[in-house]
Amino acid sequence: MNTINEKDNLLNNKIEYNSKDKNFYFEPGVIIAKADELFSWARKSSLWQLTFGLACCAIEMMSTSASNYDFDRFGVIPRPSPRQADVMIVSGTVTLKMASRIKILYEQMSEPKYVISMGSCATCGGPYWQHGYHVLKGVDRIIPVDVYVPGCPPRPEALLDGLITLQKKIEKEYLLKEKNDNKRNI
Amino acid sequence: MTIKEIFDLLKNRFENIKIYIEKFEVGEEYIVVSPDALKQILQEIRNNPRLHFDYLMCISSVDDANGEIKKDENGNKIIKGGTLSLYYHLYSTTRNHKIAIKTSVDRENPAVPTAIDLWKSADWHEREAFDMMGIKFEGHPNLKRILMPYDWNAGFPLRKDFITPEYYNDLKIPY
Amino acid sequence: MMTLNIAFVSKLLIIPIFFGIFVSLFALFAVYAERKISARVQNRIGPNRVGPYGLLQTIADILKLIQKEAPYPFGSDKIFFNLAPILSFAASFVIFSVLPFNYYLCGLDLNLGLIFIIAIGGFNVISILFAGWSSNNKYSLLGSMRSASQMISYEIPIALIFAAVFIAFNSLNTIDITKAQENYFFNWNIFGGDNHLLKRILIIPFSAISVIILFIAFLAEANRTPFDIPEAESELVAGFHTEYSGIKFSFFFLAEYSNMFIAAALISIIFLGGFSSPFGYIGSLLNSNFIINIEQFFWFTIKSLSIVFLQMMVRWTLPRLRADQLMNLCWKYLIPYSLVAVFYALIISYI
Amino acid sequence: MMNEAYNLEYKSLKKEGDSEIMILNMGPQHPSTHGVLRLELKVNGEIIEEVIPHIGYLHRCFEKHAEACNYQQVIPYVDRMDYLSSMYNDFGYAIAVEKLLGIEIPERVEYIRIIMGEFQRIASHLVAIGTFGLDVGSFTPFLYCFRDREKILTLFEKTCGARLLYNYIWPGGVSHDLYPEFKNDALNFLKEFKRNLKDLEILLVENKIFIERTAGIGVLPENIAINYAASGPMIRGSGIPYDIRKIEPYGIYDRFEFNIPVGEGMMGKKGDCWDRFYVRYLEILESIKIIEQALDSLPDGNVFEKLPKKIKPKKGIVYSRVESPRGELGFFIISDGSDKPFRIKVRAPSFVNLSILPEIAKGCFIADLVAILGSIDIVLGEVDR
Repeated sequence: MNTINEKDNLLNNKIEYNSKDKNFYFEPGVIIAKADELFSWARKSSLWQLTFGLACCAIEMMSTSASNYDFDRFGVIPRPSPRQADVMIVSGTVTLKMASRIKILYEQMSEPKYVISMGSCATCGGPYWQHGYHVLKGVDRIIPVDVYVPGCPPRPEALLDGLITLQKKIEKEYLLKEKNDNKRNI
Repeated sequence: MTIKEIFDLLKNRFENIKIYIEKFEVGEEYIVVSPDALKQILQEIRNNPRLHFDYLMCISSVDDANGEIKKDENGNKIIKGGTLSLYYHLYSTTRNHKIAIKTSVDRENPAVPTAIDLWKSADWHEREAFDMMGIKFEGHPNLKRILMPYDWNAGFPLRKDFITPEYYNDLKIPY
Repeated sequence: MMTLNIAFVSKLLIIPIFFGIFVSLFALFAVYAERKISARVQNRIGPNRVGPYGLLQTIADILKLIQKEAPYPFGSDKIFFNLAPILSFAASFVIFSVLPFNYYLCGLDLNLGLIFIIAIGGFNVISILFAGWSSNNKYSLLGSMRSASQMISYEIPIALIFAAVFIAFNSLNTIDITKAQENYFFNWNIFGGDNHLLKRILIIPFSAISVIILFIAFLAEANRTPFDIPEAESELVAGFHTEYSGIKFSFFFLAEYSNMFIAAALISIIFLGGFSSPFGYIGSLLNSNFIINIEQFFWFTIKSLSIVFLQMMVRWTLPRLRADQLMNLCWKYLIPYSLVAVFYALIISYI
Repeated sequence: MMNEAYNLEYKSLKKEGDSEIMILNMGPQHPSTHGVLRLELKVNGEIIEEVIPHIGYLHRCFEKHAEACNYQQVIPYVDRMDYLSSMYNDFGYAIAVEKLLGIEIPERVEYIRIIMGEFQRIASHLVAIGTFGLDVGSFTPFLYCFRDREKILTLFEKTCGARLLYNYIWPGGVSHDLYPEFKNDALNFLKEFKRNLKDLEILLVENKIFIERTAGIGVLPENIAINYAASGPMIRGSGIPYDIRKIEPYGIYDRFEFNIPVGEGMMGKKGDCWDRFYVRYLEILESIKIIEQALDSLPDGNVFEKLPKKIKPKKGIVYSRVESPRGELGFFIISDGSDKPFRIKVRAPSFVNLSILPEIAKGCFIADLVAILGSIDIVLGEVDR
């Protein structure tokens, strides 16, 4: 985990800045870091989930947002329209007929968006990997996935753990840099 | 009424049609009918007041895989000839008795008259039989694929010699 | 002519700033309260991970909505697409200028207070029509058509009840109505206002009917369940704000909550005696005007918040009406009853 | 490329020639389609002229897998078909295979299967009632139903270790015996559950707006119900007492006395959405009666004695049907003597019940279509298999 020692370098100023470096001005100084952490905290603690259940994992997702394992504690509200949703929880088997719809839905979601691939069906085709002629072997073949939750269907606690892993991942993101190059290896 | 009585009733009702009862070592027996006489038999068991089968439970299509196996150009096996068979399971809500009727159609161009005008529930069952096995039902209003994507042209999945295509619209299928 | 003395100018500055802070604070609080109340009703725990007891939840929501990308849907009408959220929030924000919080913070001293409110209420309809039309989406078009018909038809019972109130309590100015119900709760209009016993007995049924009609009509105005048909989640994905995201969506979100507060405030002004306290002002014993103002503000918000709480409870217990049932509820029941209320008010005004 | 499939599918949407009719697409992702079902509506204003359901978005090739696995390996796939009542799928499949094998089941296993099956029926009906309330707009009953369902799931979890897909009932027996204090756990739950049903009754059954939204809508007359081979609460809502547990008793259902609730059109016409909902509600009460009778006459014995290690039935064909919470679930199995089934065709109740939707949803509002779809209570895993 290189986050800790990087902060030490920052404090006792070991990193040499050369002005020709592209993101010279965007190196996370004290002020920018604070603003970034605030925005990451806001993005992390109010992930709005797109109501989007495919198969058996959708029932487990429903019981996660029901009374016993409350999704609302983490600030997750189910939003029906992709425009207002932040996280798309792909819960269930992705079939070929459904693949083009998921791609369109992912593109309709507005920008800081994340994907949790819930269950082994969405991750790698699950029990249908061998003879599933109509099953897409994993949703990461069509959309980038942030967190994979194992299990068939995963228990609600596993989904909550997946959500917390996604929140940790969002904490480490920097808003000011472009999205792809600031995904540090966690 | 047991299946024997129904069979005898149908037998003397239609002398010229060749129908017989078939039974394996285990399980139920069922009446076998040739495809061209199927429509008459179905109409008869639906409208005859003593039979009155008004509830079509299920139409199942089976690939008997009894043709001879050949190798096509890139090595996977193809079944030529042989038959595909259809099982009609019916029930009568008033007489409370059940029946199963089997017809077998040859594999190359399987065609069976539709049963939609007798039972509306045959609509989706027949579309699924067409989608999975490729059995055409003459007279069916919109015989399209029901489960597979509409532009799926890689054959009929449930046939024994179905080869999973490599790509479907640039989506890799095999694992 | 308005004399430009210091008091007036200072009032001109302080009041808008105060209302701006109050509305945003109320919206933050109301969104959090709604989620906690709905959680309690459904016996689960509301947001409690974000900040102590989840208090920072709404701040996190607003901050996240700022960062969200707000795309224009394909082929959408950009001007109206942006104008709709601003108009809907501005409409509900302008109405605050007529609501008297206490002697000092009472914005406009309009003699046509209630008529002004109905007039501004019309802006909501336009803003939802803009939103529905400009987002080039069949669902939002359907949602906005439904909401236009709903809000227009529910403004009629409100207008009739305001007329009846005008006849019965012989004033349209919100401040005069509140002043007429000063000191001691049995002077409130719900208990017959401060007039002799016979008239009081006559006014109580009138107040009862019109409170219920007003409450129902305001629920429909603010698109709250059981009338939340324009943004019916289960039928029209998200109704007129399907295509909105980011800060534009948060404007619609805040507009809905400030509409709720306005509805509650109006009911408390007309029937529960606005900012008058039930047991007389302590400030009047120490005869310092400043404490009276604080008390009045306190009582006004307490009454309004209790009605807001009632609206939230209604949302989480009742299912949703269908569009045509909603219409015949308004035209066959609410409007005839409010006509009866108007005639009844005529009779009262003679006694 | 990818969007050929998309354009081909939406070719019918493109030609909106007639200005009066608007084609609305309740797409695969919609809050109230209970999963991935696409409804193509021809709408004139708010009135629906025609509904065309497009299914197949969750076709997971069950029958192909059934031909490639042996009889015990097929059970997990049978679970995943109707994932809301997977215990009853196993029950149906086990009975079909036992007919092929022709083996006798110990008494205790029969009782365990009835108890588990009826608990699964309560859990499945609770989800059906909860989502039906959600479609009509009230959120709270959904969470009350899920709260009670969680208690049933803990009972299942303690016996067979899984919450939703159990792989519990095997041909010839059960995978685990009941844990020791299953009996009084279940009795406590039933006692408390009866109290909880009271507030569900107040919230939904006697709610004026709910009755107004569902009574007299989506009426399914008797002859159409039989012609379309509807089953389960769909057909019983229209007044026909067609319940396989009574007509063709399987397992030991003939030892218990329970009656079949039938829709009488109390609130609106006979066979409308409210009747189907109320039949499901009464069936929960019936299931409680069955479980209580089965629990107090639960014999003890060894559960694993008749469990076959290798299942190799002789050549034969069998069609056995069971009364699953959604309707008549039929298993048509052809065995060719090997340990792999030659062909399994499943008669899924939701598949047939859904084909009735275009018939009863003609001429209603969009809001009613959502209520009708909720009252049919489909599960897409079973529709698409």
